[in-house]
Amino acid sequence: MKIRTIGRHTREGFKNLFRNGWMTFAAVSAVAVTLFILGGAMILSLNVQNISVNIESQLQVNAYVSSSYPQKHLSTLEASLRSLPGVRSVSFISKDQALKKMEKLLQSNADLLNGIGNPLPDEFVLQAKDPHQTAMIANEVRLTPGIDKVQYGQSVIGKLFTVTTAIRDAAVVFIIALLVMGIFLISNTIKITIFTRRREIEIMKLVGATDGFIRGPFFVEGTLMGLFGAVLPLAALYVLYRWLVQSVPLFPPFSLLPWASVLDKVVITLIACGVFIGIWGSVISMRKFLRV
Amino acid sequence: MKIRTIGRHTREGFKNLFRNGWMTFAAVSAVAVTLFILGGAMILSLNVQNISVNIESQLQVNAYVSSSYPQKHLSTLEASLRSLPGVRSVSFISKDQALKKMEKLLQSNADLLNGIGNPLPDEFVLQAKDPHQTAMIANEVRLTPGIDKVQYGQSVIGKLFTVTTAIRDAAVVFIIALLVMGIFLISNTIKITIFTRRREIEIMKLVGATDGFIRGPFFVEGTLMGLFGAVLPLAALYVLYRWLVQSVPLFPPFSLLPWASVLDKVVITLIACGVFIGIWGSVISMRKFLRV
Amino acid sequence: MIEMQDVWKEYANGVSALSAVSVSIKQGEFVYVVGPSGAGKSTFIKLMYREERPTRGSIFVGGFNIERLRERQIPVMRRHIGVVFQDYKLLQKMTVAENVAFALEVIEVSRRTIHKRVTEVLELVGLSEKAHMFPRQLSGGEQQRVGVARALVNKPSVIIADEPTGNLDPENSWSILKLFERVNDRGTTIVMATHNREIVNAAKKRVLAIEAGRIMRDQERGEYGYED
Amino acid sequence: MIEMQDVWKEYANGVSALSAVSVSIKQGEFVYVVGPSGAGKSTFIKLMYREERPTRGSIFVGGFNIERLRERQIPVMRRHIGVVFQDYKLLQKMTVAENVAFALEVIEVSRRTIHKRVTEVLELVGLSEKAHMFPRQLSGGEQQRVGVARALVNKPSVIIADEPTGNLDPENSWSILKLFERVNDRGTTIVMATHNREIVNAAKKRVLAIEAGRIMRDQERGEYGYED
Ligand SMILES: Nc1ncnc2c1ncn2[C@@H]1O[C@H](COP(=O)(O)OP(=O)(O)OP(=O)(O)O)[C@@H](O)[C@H]1O
Ligand SMILES: Nc1ncnc2c1ncn2[C@@H]1O[C@H](COP(=O)(O)OP(=O)(O)OP(=O)(O)O)[C@@H](O)[C@H]1O
Ligand SMILES: [Mg+2]
Ligand SMILES: [Mg+2]
Repeated sequence: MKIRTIGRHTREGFKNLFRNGWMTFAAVSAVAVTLFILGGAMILSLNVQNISVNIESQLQVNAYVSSSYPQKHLSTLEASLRSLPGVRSVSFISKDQALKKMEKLLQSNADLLNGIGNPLPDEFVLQAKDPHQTAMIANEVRLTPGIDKVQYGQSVIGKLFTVTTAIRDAAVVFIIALLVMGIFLISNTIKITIFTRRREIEIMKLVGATDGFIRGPFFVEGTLMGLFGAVLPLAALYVLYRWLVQSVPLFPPFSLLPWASVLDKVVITLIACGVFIGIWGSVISMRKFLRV
Repeated sequence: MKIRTIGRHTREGFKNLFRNGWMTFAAVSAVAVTLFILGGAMILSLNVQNISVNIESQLQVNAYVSSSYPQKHLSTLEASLRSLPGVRSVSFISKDQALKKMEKLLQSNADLLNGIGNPLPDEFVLQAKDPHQTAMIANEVRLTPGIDKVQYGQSVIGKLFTVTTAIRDAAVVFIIALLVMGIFLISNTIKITIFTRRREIEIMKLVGATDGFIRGPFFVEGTLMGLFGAVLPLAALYVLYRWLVQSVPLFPPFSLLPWASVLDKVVITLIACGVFIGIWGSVISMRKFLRV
Repeated sequence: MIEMQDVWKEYANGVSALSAVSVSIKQGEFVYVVGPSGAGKSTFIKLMYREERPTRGSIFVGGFNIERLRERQIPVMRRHIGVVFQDYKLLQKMTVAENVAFALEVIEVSRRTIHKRVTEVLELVGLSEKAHMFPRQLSGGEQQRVGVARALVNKPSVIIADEPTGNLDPENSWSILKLFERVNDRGTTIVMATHNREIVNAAKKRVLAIEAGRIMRDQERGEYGYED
Repeated sequence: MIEMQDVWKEYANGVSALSAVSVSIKQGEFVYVVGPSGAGKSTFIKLMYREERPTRGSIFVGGFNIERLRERQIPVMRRHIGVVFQDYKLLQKMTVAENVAFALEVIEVSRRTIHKRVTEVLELVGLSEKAHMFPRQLSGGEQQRVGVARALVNKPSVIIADEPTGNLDPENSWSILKLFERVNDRGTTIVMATHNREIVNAAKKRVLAIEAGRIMRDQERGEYGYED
């Protein structure tokens, strides 16, 4: 193929965009809306996943220090806990702090606790790097000398993981299903627009054009339509999401991811869907009209 | 219009479905996929709303009976609490039960509580019919003679409502946005298919057909395509949802609504979108080709 | 029957297709419209059934003031005119029989009558065997004859034919012409644009010669002219 | 140059369009194909550039065995053949000039050459003024001439024209014919299906008469025949 032919295809591709005016508009807007839905769903999914991770990461192990353990060695104990594999953070709650909490809990009846001294132990609060290892870490902590008792919400942790895992799996299934359907809708739209131009394609073939020559301008046109169809919803999603992040009051574990951390996935998916499915859809559906 | 013409339109409408074979298939499948997404999103939304309602309904008011209140009148007190407007349920936790709980909480240190008697009060747990009235009910309970102290998670209730309300609002916005986009996608697809038949429409007009006569078969065709395009995703959603309900292990407040309670909304929305938008889209987009 | 008064037509792209055309055609006349390619014959014809609108002037066809017609009257007017289009304008998704039947369906005739008339007319144009084929399965001349059949089928009071024999061999052309003459004998007005010198010269009917958008000749018992 | 050996064509719907056709046309010949509507002329022509495939038999055009051609060779073969289609087959989204230029663009000629050749050919068919219009803005005859221009523009070694004067007035028809004769004088083979008795009779070229799918007459310096 000569350079001038590449130039010619580019010119024709642009021209076709305008000459097919209404059809271009219909196709681009269908692609844009489909990708908007897909992009929105992706952002939603990513955030739901993030929230479920946040919830898991609030899991903690409460390790109660045995009352016989010498106060002065607490920092050694803390260090040894910190050195356990898989531990992300360790914080200390002294028996005094614990008592204050307890008093708060009992409220007006708190004075009943006076006179009996402080029955509560010192406490370490550990968090696992991977929340799923919470139980394992708890078991290791239990074996650490100086630790009397370990608590980590044994009764709910199973259920919690079931729910968070279910949510994350659902989000992935959901996004993959939407992706498949989005790809279908886009390539379907492209196919219909190609279908309306089948006579054109057949005539070109009869006048001596090769398949590649006919595809050229469609390739350019498809790329441009896909690009527009991806850039428009990206811009809309960006504006909307920025507004959401700024104006919706949320607090942990419910928080929105910053745009930067959803950006790459959404941009790549949308551009890829728009451009590649656009081109691929037209190449595939053109094939049957090229058999002339 | 004569009866025979209605018959003629019906016959033509069916014929066109087959004669436009590929195009019918493309349009119906685009409508079906769009409605599948819409229906799926509706079911998701309804469930998310339901879960957020479930979470709210776990809100409760803990009312502590003053230690001076005579034991034998507790049932009178319970009756008066029960008669407060907006109260759904009242349950009683005796100080002994409360102590057991406390001992469980303190675990190995529980024996420290021995010897000091039971410092805890009797307690009523109330639930509001409308979770949003929890605070109001708490205030009324506080004024009830015999109640010493009232707790209802003052510090988190605001946040909780912010979150649940945000989730429900988001679900509504989400579904309305999707509905609008779905309607756009469907009418867009219909428009494109009509566009490919503009010559046909113009010729009919030139041969003496009235606008109504030309619309007749399109009306039948649109209805059938819309119906197919709605029934297919409904069937798919029904099968999928039944499978989900049966096979995904969930527990309160995370539970899936039974199919029956999402049925009506989803069926009505999908059929309406499919059929009416199908017809409306074709009537609207046909208009400009009828001006001959 | 057909009356044009000082009609001008300029297309949207600035091409002036007709200038100061005034013509009067009486009920039952047979008029040939001749002229070189691009002279304005088709434009002249398209104005009569309102496919195109004149830039200026007024047009009357069979009692209808074409330019003052209310939207709802347009189909009614068109049903009185049988048109053979230069580019056939067949409905590609319908069979030959359905294409012809369409002109009867719009006037809500009974199915039996439709069947009878369609069979009759297809017989007349020699396409009985092709009744259940689609236009794309026909030869050029066969498609053209379907167009003729459709124009005749509802017995309109005017037949307007734009080059109805362009893709027909002389024999078929003559038989179409005989058909037109027969319906003309029954009082149907016929306006026919044609390039067929043989036919025009043999018929000795009224000839309207259009050149560059103007009527240059309007001759009773005329000839094709333009001998070279 | 063009050679058909026992070619049969039956369309998918069972219509038998050609039976036992054997023909040999030499380089530089000028052949008229005549016959009644639906005889099989267009089918005969469509087989030559592989728009239709024969049910049986073999076809050679300019060294290509049309039936044994590899997929990639088809466009190459078609570039050696200039076709005027009965239904014009113009690209509706392209202007007249672009339609004609297309036949040159596919062979990757420089833009300057394209411009020069297109201007030349449009001049020849009398459409210089319409260069930047779209097909739907042209009269029937003008569209037909665009088809002729496109077939001529890349100076093919064979021109196959299916009814190229059906929508043209006699004068324009003659000038198209003169054009064909000029390129024929330079050695281009020409096969032309036509219903124009005047032209065939005046030219005294070879005439192939097809009737009901069979070659009934193959006559050097022939006449249209079928006098009525
Ligand atoms: N839709 C249109 N838009 C712009 N110009 C047009 C249009 N239709 C026709 N023309 C121009 O108007 C002039 C008259 O066209 P018309 O079709 O009436 O010619 P005609 O006499 O029917 O020719 P032919 O014998 O070739 O059919 C021509 O120059 C043509 O290019
Ligand atoms: N695509 C097709 N499918 C089925 N039958 C066809 C097809 N094309 C043509 N035919 C039939 O084949 C026969 C020959 O058609 P062809 O187009 O070759 O005729 P022709 O000689 O060119 O006629 P005309 O002068 O009217 O153009 C006709 O009976 C026609 O109905
Ligand atoms: Mg014309
Ligand atoms: Mg033919």
